[in-house]
Amino acid sequence: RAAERVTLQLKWVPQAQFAGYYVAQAKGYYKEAGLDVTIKPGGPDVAPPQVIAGGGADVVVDWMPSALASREKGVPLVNIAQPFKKSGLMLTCRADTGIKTPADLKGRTLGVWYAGNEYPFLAWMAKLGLKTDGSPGGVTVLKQGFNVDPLIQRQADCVSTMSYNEYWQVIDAGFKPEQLVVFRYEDQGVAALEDGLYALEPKLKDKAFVARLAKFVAASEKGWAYAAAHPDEAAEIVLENDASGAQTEKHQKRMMREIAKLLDTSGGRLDPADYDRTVAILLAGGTDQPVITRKPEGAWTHAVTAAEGQ
Amino acid sequence: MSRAGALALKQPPEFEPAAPRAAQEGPVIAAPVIAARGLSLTYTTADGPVHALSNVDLAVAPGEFVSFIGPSGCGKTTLLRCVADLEQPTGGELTVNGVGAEAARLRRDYGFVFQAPALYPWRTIARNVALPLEIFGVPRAERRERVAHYLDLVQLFGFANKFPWQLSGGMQQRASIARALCFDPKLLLMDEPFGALDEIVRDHLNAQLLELWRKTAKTVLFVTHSIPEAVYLSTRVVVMSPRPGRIIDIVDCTALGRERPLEIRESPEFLRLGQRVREGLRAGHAYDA
Amino acid sequence: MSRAGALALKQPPEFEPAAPRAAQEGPVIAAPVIAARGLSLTYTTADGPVHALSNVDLAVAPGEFVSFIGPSGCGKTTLLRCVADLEQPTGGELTVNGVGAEAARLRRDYGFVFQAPALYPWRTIARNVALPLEIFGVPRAERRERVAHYLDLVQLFGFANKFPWQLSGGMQQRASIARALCFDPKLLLMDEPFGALDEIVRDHLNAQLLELWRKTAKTVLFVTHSIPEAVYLSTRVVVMSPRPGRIIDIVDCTALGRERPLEIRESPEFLRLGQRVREGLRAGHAYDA
Amino acid sequence: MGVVLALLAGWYLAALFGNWNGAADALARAGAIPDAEKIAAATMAQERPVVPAPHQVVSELWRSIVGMPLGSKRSLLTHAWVTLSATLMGFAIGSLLGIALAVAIVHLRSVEASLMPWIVASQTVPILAVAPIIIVALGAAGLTGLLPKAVIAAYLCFFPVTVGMVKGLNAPDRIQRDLMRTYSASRGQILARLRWPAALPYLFASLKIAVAASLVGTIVAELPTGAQAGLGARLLAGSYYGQTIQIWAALFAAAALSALLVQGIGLAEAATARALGARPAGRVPRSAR
Amino acid sequence: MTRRAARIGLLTPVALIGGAALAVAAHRSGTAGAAGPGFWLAAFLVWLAATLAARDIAALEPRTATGRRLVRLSVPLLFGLLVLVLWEALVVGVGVPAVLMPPPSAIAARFATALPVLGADFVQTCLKSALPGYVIGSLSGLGVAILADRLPVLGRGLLPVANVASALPIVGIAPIMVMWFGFDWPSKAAVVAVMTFFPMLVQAGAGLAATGGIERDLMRTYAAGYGRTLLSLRLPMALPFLFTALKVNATLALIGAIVAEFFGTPIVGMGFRISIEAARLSLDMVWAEIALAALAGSAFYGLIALAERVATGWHPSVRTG
Ligand SMILES: Nc1ncnc2c1ncn2[C@@H]1O[C@H](COP(=O)(O)OP(=O)(O)OP(=O)(O)O)[C@@H](O)[C@H]1O
Ligand SMILES: Nc1ncnc2c1ncn2[C@@H]1O[C@H](COP(=O)(O)OP(=O)(O)OP(=O)(O)O)[C@@H](O)[C@H]1O
Ligand SMILES: [Mg+2]
Ligand SMILES: [Mg+2]
Repeated sequence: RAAERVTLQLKWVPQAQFAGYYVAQAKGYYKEAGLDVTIKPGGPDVAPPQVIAGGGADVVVDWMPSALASREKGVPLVNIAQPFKKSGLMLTCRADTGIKTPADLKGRTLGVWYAGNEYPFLAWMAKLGLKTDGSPGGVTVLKQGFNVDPLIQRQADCVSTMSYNEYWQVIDAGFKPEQLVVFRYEDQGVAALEDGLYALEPKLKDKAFVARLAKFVAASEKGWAYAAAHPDEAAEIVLENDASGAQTEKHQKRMMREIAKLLDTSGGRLDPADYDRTVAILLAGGTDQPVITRKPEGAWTHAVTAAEGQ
Repeated sequence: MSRAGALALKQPPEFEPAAPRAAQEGPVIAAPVIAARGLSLTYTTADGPVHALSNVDLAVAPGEFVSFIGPSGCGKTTLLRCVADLEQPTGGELTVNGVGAEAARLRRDYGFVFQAPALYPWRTIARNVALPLEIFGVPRAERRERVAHYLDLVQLFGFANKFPWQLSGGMQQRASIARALCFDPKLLLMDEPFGALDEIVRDHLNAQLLELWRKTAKTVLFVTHSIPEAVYLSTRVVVMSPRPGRIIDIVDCTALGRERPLEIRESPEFLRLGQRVREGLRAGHAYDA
Repeated sequence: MSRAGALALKQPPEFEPAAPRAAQEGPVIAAPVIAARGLSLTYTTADGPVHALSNVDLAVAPGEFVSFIGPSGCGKTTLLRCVADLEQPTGGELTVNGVGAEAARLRRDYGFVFQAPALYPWRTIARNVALPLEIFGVPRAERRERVAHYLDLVQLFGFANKFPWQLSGGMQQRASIARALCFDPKLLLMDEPFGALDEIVRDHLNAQLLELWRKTAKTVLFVTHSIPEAVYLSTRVVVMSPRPGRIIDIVDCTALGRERPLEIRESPEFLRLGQRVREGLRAGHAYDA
Repeated sequence: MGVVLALLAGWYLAALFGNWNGAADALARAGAIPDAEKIAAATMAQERPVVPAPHQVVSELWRSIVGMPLGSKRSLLTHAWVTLSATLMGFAIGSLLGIALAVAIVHLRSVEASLMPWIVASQTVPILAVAPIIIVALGAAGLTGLLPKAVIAAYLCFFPVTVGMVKGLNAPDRIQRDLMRTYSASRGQILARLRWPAALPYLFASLKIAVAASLVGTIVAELPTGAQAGLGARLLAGSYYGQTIQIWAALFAAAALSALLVQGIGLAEAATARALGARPAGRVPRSAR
Repeated sequence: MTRRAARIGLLTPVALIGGAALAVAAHRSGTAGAAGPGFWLAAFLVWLAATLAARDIAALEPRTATGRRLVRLSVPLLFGLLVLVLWEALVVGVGVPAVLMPPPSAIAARFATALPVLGADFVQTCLKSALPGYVIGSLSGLGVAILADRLPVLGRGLLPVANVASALPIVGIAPIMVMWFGFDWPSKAAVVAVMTFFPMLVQAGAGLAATGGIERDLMRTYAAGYGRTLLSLRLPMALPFLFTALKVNATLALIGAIVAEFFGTPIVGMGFRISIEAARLSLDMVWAEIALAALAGSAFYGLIALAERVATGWHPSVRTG
């Protein structure tokens, strides 16, 4: 029996953030499930919803804000599983700027990523009542590049970091944890759901397709579980898949450990409460360009994870 | 494609005497090679029009050798360029070999020696001379033979592989003459071809040209500033005056006959004709003032 | 910067008779303007060396008018270019005004009329003529005056605002003559300046040049292919032969005096000198063969 | 050599000043009392400097070129090769397309009128914005690997060639074109024998720019596909992980690659120029230097 | 002539009206996403009519200058309209999702509503980043070319280094420039300067080498110094080359400024907008920005081309006489 093909589009370059999939691939979990999985790495200009709309993938990894926004734009993405329970997004500030609480952010220069990561930020600022359009009494926003140099070079008071990645770059740059002040979005109550798996709604009407995805999700979860248990080995597997040869072992191993803290251990099924919270944050967006304007309907399904349970 | 080439093929570089052409001796009886009627050309420039040619009437019969002489800037080059369909007359009529100038050009009826050598700097002398042959599709072997022959004719044999900038001014001019002769056109338009040559070479080339003209059925339009040269070579000398360029005299030189030894230039008839041309020229200058 | 300019400033366009220069009449006694001894120049080309000049000895006294005549390609241009420090002789010695050719060039001792017009296509005729004046820092008003004067001299007055490509060949040549004259250099190097001009304009410019030469203390080196022109203008005519280019005869023409009406060209002395030059030229061609 | 030394010294200075604040900062954070000497030492050895010191870059280059086996993913040479092959392919496609477009524009007025504005507009479309679309579209069509990258490289590099070649193909002056007209040469013949050789200086200048642009295009195209092979992926990864030294090493590899390519075209240019008899730069005027 | 005029008179309205009809028809509910063969046949016919009309119009040789200008303008316009109509027909007819490729009508609508944003982005990217960078890059390219020409010894060392430095890929230098010059426009101007430097260096080098022998000899006879020769002879002679570089740089500058903004910006600018709107899948906005870029770039290019015609009116490529 020929293996069923599944193409997965990642959100970013191969790193421990996606270790579960690479481990499942390397350990043969996909093959055991009768799948032939192709993992397409992402990059700064790869928008997974675009790829899936163009037929380039069956499943994509995306953050929920971006996925819901795409859904409103006419790409009917549906969350089929949510491996990441918690958000790793943080705002990291230099302690020597005197920032201690979110209220101190007023009038500061903040670095924000924009590839979908800005929505929780905007929601947070709205919650704090800080304007982001540069008007007095608000904050100055910079579109941050891929790294944390603005913080190190004092071009910004705070920058966005992921708990599993950029934060450690700051540490590597010679900062001690006590020289930094960190605001986790999770703690601020503005965390949106991060890496989830999405597929196209019309295709989900096809039972066979759902069954195929169910196998895929189950195998991936197995991969994630293994990765969480064996972070060093998982990191090595990721490194083998990094064609650029630029990643370092130290960094990936650390990342894997941090990622493990965010994972959902209950089998990847989306918790509707988390979903509702994310939607609420996005609707509260409070900027001139709200992320989504109305409550999405049918944006998630347990059909795949349920099928998996059978 | 290669009518001219094919035509030329029949005449190997060593020109055998062509078929007898006695019938063509009398001027302006045979269908004219050039027939201009009321030809005018005005250049429009930023500061007003320049009347380069005005109301020029001229008929040239096959086998004629017509020289043009006139003050600098009187329109000689312009007239030749009109015949060659390189300028568009702004008035009057012009036929070349019975058809319009453009048709004649497309038929490759003529060869043109420009006032400046106009050699392509990226080609050696030999390849510059071979250029028209290449374009007319003459086979390589024959091309080589002809180039050698004509470079010899203009005494440039040893310079075949030099590039134009390695030649003196006169040598460049001679190369451009060889280039026009080598495909053996029936009609030759030559714009001051011998201007940069010393007397001896000039005499030599005059004689060569005359011989070529006599032996083949060529018609030649020839611009020169040398009155003796004009009289010596021509069946008729056309004297022009400037701005607006027009014909003020046509001097018939057939009286000198077709066979013209160099010594003929001391004959009284020759001197008389030269004097008449000179007077025309002087009169032309008077117009200018 | 403007030594030549400053010098030129003292002599307004309307040349007043210069200081009496009787003392300079006798040739080769005053310190020579040009002194060449054993001058040689060999061009290296891809297919072997070309001996353009070989062992040329020549001294030209101040106020002399020396013409060079010789077969096409014999090295006349090359010789002038050596004097102008545009070529580096490969052998022999050369001084110009008592210093090396380079020093003389840097002092702006001479004006050069090239064999080709070499006008800059982006400048109008007037601005082409004004180019050296601009470089020498001549003030604008005087520049305008001089340009007008010299354009008039070469009969191009109405063409000041035309671009080079809007002029006939002879007109371009005249523009380049005006450009060389307008800053009034003490030494004039002219390479076939009148080659593309008709007899009448040529006579006119011959007379103008002669007058200029007589009135100002100029020394002129003049290349021409016209034997009468050479004899008519010169105090001496240098006859050259080609490859290797060398001097085979120097014809002294001082016997014709300094005042030379056009009619002098029919005098027996003139014809005799012309004949001698012609023989030299012929001999030069014999070398070539 | 002196230039290189001066640049190195300048670079060290830049590293010193560029990293000064950061180093002082880091030392202060580490609790040390920052004296100038310590800071200076620290500027040369930072892990993520503003300006890495030359020896840091060199050692990184050494590590990733010599220190890694050829073909390893960590060897810079492997990535350079990946990038180079796409660059060359894109360059070939782009320059051929550019030349073809220029030829069409020069010959067909309708192409110039209808296409040129759109070609210009196409070049203002930010490549990084459309690169993913192109890659996705080509990927959907089953084309992956080298070709999509080459297509983007070609997109960036055809334009300089088109602009330069349109200029170059139109560069022959009037008399050179007229000569071809007199032969009533076909467009193809004019292209091959006149326009093309005349355009060569323009072509080579354009090709140099194009090859550099092609490299940039390839690197840009290597970004959206994420961490795959190639110098672009290397740059991206370096940038993503804030590894300045790695970025610089990749930059140097890219720059060296393009310098090599440019140099290669320079050599081809020199060889062509020699074959086409270009006048050597000549004796450099001493005073003009 | 008259037959051609008749053809133009017939084909142009057919193309225009047919195109409009096609664009409207595409949106009809029956057609959108499910166009039949009849629709595609109509699209093909429109394309044919427009191509033929454009060819005939381009071949016209009007007497008056205004007429010639009209012809020059109308052909690309017709062509452009054709492209837009076919794009619209294709995208709507096939039913391509808007997140992949929006139809021109949606882009135009977005363009109209987003004018203030577009205006601010234009000022930030074109006027503040691209323009200064373009000027600096082109001037320094020229400067280095002259320097290398003036001091050949220096040039031998300098040129390879300059080649290396200026072939730096934009993606590599953009982050570095942000590091050096901060987030705002100076870093973008620096990127543009680096990008535009090289074309000018190369073209200026070729242009300075283009001066022929006798023209230079003339300057030597005047003992003109280097600067004088440069000003009076070599730069004018190099102008066609310099303008080639300026034209190429006109488009490069814009790309450079936009792409540089992908690597960190304040939250204004065309590149910023393109990158975030692309991530939000608002492709209509992305294309509105691209259209703006194309408009601005073409206008700038046109200005340079105009300046070229004026400044090098003597050159055979412009004179075409
Ligand atoms: N392209 C042009 N544009 C404007 N005027 C021109 C152009 N070509 C020639 N002329 C003008 O036309 C007139 C005739 O020029 P033409 O070249 O025919 O003279 P010519 O008789 O050949 O003179 P010469 O003996 O000096 O070569 C001149 O006054 C010249 O200025
Ligand atoms: N740059 C060069 N390289 C090689 N050979 C050259 C170069 N310039 C001139 N020659 C050769 O030197 C010789 C003399 O040339 P020159 O130009 O001095 O002749 P000329 O006496 O001025 O001839 P003309 O009367 O034809 O102008 C010629 O044989 C020519 O081929
Ligand atoms: Mg003429
Ligand atoms: Mg000469």
